[in-house]
Amino acid sequence: MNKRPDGRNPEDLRPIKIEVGVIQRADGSAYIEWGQNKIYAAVYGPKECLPKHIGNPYRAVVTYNYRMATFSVPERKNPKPGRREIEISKVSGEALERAIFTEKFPNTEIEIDVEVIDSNAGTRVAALTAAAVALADAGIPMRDLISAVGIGKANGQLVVDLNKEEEDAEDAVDIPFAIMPNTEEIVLLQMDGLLTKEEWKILCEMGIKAAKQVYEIQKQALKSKYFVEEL
Amino acid sequence: MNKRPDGRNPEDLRPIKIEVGVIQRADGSAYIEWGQNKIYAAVYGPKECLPKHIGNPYRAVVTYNYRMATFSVPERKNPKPGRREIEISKVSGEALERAIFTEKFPNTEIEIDVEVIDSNAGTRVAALTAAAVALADAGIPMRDLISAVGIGKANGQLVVDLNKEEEDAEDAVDIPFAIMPNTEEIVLLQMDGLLTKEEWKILCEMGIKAAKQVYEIQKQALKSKYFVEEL
Amino acid sequence: MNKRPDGRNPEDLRPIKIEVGVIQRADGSAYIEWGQNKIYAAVYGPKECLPKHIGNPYRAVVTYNYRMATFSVPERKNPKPGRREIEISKVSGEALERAIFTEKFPNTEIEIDVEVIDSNAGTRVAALTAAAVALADAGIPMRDLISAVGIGKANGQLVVDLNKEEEDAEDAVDIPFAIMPNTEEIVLLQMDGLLTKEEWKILCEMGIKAAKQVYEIQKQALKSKYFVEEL
Amino acid sequence: MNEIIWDLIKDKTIDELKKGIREDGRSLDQYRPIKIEYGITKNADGSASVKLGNTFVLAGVKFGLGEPYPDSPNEGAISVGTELLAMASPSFDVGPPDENAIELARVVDRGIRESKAIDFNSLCIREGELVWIIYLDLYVLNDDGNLFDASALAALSALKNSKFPKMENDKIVLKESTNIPLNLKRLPILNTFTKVEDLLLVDASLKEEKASDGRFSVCVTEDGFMTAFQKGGIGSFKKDEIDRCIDLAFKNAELLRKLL
Amino acid sequence: MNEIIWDLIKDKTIDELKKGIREDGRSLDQYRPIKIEYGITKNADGSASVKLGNTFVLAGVKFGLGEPYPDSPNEGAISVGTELLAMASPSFDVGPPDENAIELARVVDRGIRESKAIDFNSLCIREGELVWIIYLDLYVLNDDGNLFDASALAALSALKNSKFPKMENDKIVLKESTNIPLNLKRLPILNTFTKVEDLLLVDASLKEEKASDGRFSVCVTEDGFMTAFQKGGIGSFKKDEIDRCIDLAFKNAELLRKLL
Amino acid sequence: MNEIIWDLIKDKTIDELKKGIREDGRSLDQYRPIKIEYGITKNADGSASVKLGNTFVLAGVKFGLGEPYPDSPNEGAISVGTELLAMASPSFDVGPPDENAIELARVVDRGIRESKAIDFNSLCIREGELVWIIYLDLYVLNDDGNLFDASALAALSALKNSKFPKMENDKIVLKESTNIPLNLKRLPILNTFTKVEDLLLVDASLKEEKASDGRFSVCVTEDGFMTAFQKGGIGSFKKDEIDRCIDLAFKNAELLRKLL
Repeated sequence: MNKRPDGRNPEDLRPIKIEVGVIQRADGSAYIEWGQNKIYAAVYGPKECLPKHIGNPYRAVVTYNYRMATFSVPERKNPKPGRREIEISKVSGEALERAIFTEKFPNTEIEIDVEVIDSNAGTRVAALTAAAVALADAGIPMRDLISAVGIGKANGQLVVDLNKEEEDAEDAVDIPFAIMPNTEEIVLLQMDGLLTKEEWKILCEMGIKAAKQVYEIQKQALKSKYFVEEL
Repeated sequence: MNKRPDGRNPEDLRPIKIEVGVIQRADGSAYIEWGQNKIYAAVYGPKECLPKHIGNPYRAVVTYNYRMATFSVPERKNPKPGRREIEISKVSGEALERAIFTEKFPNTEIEIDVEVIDSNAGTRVAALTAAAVALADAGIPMRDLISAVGIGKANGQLVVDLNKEEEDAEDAVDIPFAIMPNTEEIVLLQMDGLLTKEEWKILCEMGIKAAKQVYEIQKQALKSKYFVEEL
Repeated sequence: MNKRPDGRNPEDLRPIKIEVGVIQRADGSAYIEWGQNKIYAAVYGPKECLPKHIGNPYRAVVTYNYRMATFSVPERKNPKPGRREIEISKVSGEALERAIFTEKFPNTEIEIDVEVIDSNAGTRVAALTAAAVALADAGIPMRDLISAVGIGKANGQLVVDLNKEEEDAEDAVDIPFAIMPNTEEIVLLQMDGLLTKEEWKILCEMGIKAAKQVYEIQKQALKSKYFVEEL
Repeated sequence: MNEIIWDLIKDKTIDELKKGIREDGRSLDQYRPIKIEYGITKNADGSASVKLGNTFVLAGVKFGLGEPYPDSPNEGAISVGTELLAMASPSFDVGPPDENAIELARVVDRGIRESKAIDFNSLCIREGELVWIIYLDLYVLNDDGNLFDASALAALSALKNSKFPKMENDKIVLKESTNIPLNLKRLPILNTFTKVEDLLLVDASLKEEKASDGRFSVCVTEDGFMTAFQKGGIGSFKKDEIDRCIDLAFKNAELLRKLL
Repeated sequence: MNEIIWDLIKDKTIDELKKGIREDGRSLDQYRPIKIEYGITKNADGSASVKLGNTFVLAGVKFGLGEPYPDSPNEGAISVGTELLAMASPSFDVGPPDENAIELARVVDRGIRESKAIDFNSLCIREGELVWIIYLDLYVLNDDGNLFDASALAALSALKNSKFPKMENDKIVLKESTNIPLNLKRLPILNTFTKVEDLLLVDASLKEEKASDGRFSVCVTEDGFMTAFQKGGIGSFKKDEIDRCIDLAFKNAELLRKLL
Repeated sequence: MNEIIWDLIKDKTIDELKKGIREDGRSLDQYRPIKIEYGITKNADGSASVKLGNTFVLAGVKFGLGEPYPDSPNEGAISVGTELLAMASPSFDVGPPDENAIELARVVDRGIRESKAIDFNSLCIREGELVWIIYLDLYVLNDDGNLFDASALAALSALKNSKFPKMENDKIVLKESTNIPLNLKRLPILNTFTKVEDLLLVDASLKEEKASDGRFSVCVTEDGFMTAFQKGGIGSFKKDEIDRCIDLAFKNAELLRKLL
């Protein structure tokens, strides 16, 4: 086992800091710093669907808007949302929807907006982690939180929470991963790279363990605001 | 009278093959091979208008979407529909609308989608020909079929069904032409080039004759599916 | 005091000509020639709001569309409206709205379209001047007309109604300016450049005076059509 | 009178037309009064306005510089755009050109392009590298029917009025003209016929268009050629109707050409 | 039968699946009949159509030329686009690709790209200056479920069918091919599993998808690698479910690969 | 409290303001607490966040390279963009900038540009060929009123915080900075006044803006110049009201400038 480029051990997360209730106008919000990543998340809803026909008579519609600021990446990003942002928005919204009791709010919309203002690999899982906290802050009834983390391979080692340098390694495999921490159900899972079945089995265990560490940080952040013992 | 570049006589059509009912989800559909042209056509409707205000209280609204696949032309086409596709969609939809008893279906929409996947001159008339068959396959009540063919001039000769090589001739005139075959009423007529009145008179006759040949092929295709003697 | 590049004195306006009722389909319209600027303005409304939800239950909604023809400027303009046109439309519409008794027409829209077909500095104030006349021509009840003029600085002098050559001066300051002439309330005010408080005080007086001259021309144009003594 | 009313009185309009009566007393094959003005804007390299009765269209030309298409390295190009301005009709909206504006632009374009009125070779500056591109933009200011003929006439008039800008170091010198006109080798005239039941109307007003389902346009030159056809609308035309339209087009085009 | 009805009979569909009954008699881990046709269009540099039961997808390849990305100066590129054609389903609309089309295109893209099936170095013509760009466009003509696997198979088939166009003076010579095939070094196969309650279905039909909330796709190579995962939909997967999907994917991919 | 309620209690808000009472106890000519943070993101070449009470705006700068405009061959350029993020207000939507975002960006841009705070000549690398372009993007994260002043302050702070990136062979070397700051020759401060009946409020909260119809902004420099005016909203201003705004702007700007 070798130290990673930034000195971490394979199962070490980068420092994570979550603040709750940072966007005053929103019904719920959170700010996350995860390594160099800095992301704001805000929740509006349940609210009226506009236009009405997007509503669903059986459950709330969940929309998730993942966006990156133009200056949040090394090369200036076009202000128009790209295909990557649209795909991430789709799968992240689906992941959160699994945890929300949407059936309690038919014909409404729950809107989640996240804005990445600085980035260094792993923004989608950091954003999802913040968004879950923002949903809790908004008082949306949930089965469980969603806790997310990147897992993968870099420089011949299986690791959690890859940073940009690791993502750029020749042999890099990047796996955005999210679970409902209490049931260990996987709600987000993507992958890019060349991975064996055996590697995946190890990584999945590492991911569940790491996501549960993220969960503790999420709970702590919510406690700091609400002084509640258990979510 | 000279043979044409591909060996045809002036009044010869390229080989035409029509298959009915190729798109299972659609209410009606057809596939046409006309020379190198390959086109799918599908019909949905009469169906509810969405949004509602596009509906007409006196008749069905007919929408026709003519599109070309990016790889259907020698130089890759931009995936976004261009002005040519929009104009063709407009005049082709108007041609079909003449044949449909739209007044039987107020406040509904009849949607016709055609996709050109390979091309070699004459795609709009081939598409229209396939679309008329797809409408019949969908059971939409019609005054008559619409039968279409290109007519025009190339290399000093008046001809029907120009191919791309002929369309690129110095003196080429291209005339997309469609009729209701039983009444010989002209429902599509465009032209590009330098043409005299006398030439037109001859071409119009050639066009009617050729369109009626197309009509026989359309009927044959419908018969193969429905075993009916006469449309 | 020096003569200006085109021979005018500082407080001289360029020649202004207004014609009323030039667009037959519109509810009201005007054409203005102001120096080299040539602009058509037309008014539709009060009319139904489409889609309905843009309506306001307490007052009419005023929309103002300022557009420039591609050939109205030295270098061909992109046909798509730019950010400049959108900003001008917003502040001009707000200026007019101040003068309109919008509360008399809840749930309706008053649409004002202006098209600049030739330009030489000052098009937004010329357009606004024409639009006010078109509103009067449409019989829309108004508190007052809106009279507009450019004021500013060029070549070391404070002047009214800068032309393009003056706008391009090294020290140019350009101030689009509009008032309700009877109360001298300022309804449009923008500025670009380096200006002192003292210069502004003088310019504001010059602007009010010039706008009142514009007002006389507006009234005269309306009288020519309506033979009324006083608006 | 607005369009909804015309829809309601469609039957009455048809009855009167069948009796040969048009609202302004014209015969069925007559154009409304036509007024053409040239050089209406200084910033354009060429411009014109056309009034056809109350229908009112502006056309302006700007020259641009660009690379030729690979398959015609020594030819310039023309690009025609049309805007149905929101001010021209209560039924036009602000926004990018819709299918009606696109059809209009493309028919006007084809009529001129195919006539070879413009010598595209003369627009070549350096083969394969640099050519003139003619940007011709049409603005419909008021729609009282027959936008096709009014637009085509305005387009032709603006081209006729055009002068090349000054060029230095392969760049256009803004605000300077050369006084070298764009030569037109032919004057192709678009003629649009509106079918109301069995009648063929020349230069239909908007009210008449509302009583019709079909339109046929043919663009003709002074030397006996047709350069564009366009059938539009839901109606159909019999062969002999097309022939009558063509004959009338050549006749009327001669009159219209004299106005240029 | 249309989608609204499938929503209504969702419970019945689930009951039958629990009994192991699929509408067409397949077992839960079986694909529908697959039909692949190559070279379906002449203007494409490579093309193929895939039918997976009634699901029908076309793929076409056009080569283009461009500059390499600054961070990989000696590599060509691939660009994958997808259109869910309006004709393919009553619930698809005309318009630019929506989030569903974008997800589909990106998953197909990743599966192929990450497998290193294409040797991007071999697409370099002049380092830092000129490279081949592969434009691979997918058209869904009929959606009867499992668009992911059908699209990935069509994409791979079209690539396998592709030949480089002729190039002269750094430009593509239109309509001329070189007969030099695009070599694929691996055949990555996408396998999508649809979760219906506790069941994992292979190659779900649209009716079955309507009874499901979750989907998991894994792309596998012949030499034991996975090159892409994608979990989609509102459902969740347990670790052991993912593992079962992976095992089955390697098994089924071998069968599918034989069809190519 | 949401916007609909503010509309309903508009009269009450006005009554209280007439008595000189603001919800947070400020005087009419006072700003809310201001908090500026610099260098908030590493990937930006310069960045800052500004809190004005609960109003919260981020600004970030990225340098780009480009050709100068033909009419200013030895000058760089600045481009200002604004996004009213959907998260900032229940009344903002996802989508391209609307007229409100565009007005905001353009007013911020003019205030800075016209002040000549940035020496555009110093952004020229090779005359007529290569210049620096400053991309300044504003993100509104929370709208509690007075977005204009908060945005202008954030923009100025981000510029003040900016350092040029490293350049090699006419290309930017990503992730490397030079430590050479962008010099600002002036600090232009935007001051916005909100008119509520006859009152002129400094730094209005959103609740106060809802009780108002008009806004006037003036950007002032430390050496006695005004660099931009903008009147917005449906209200009107008398000459003497503008004069009072200007006097107050110079006074308040001095206080604000000290915070930078």
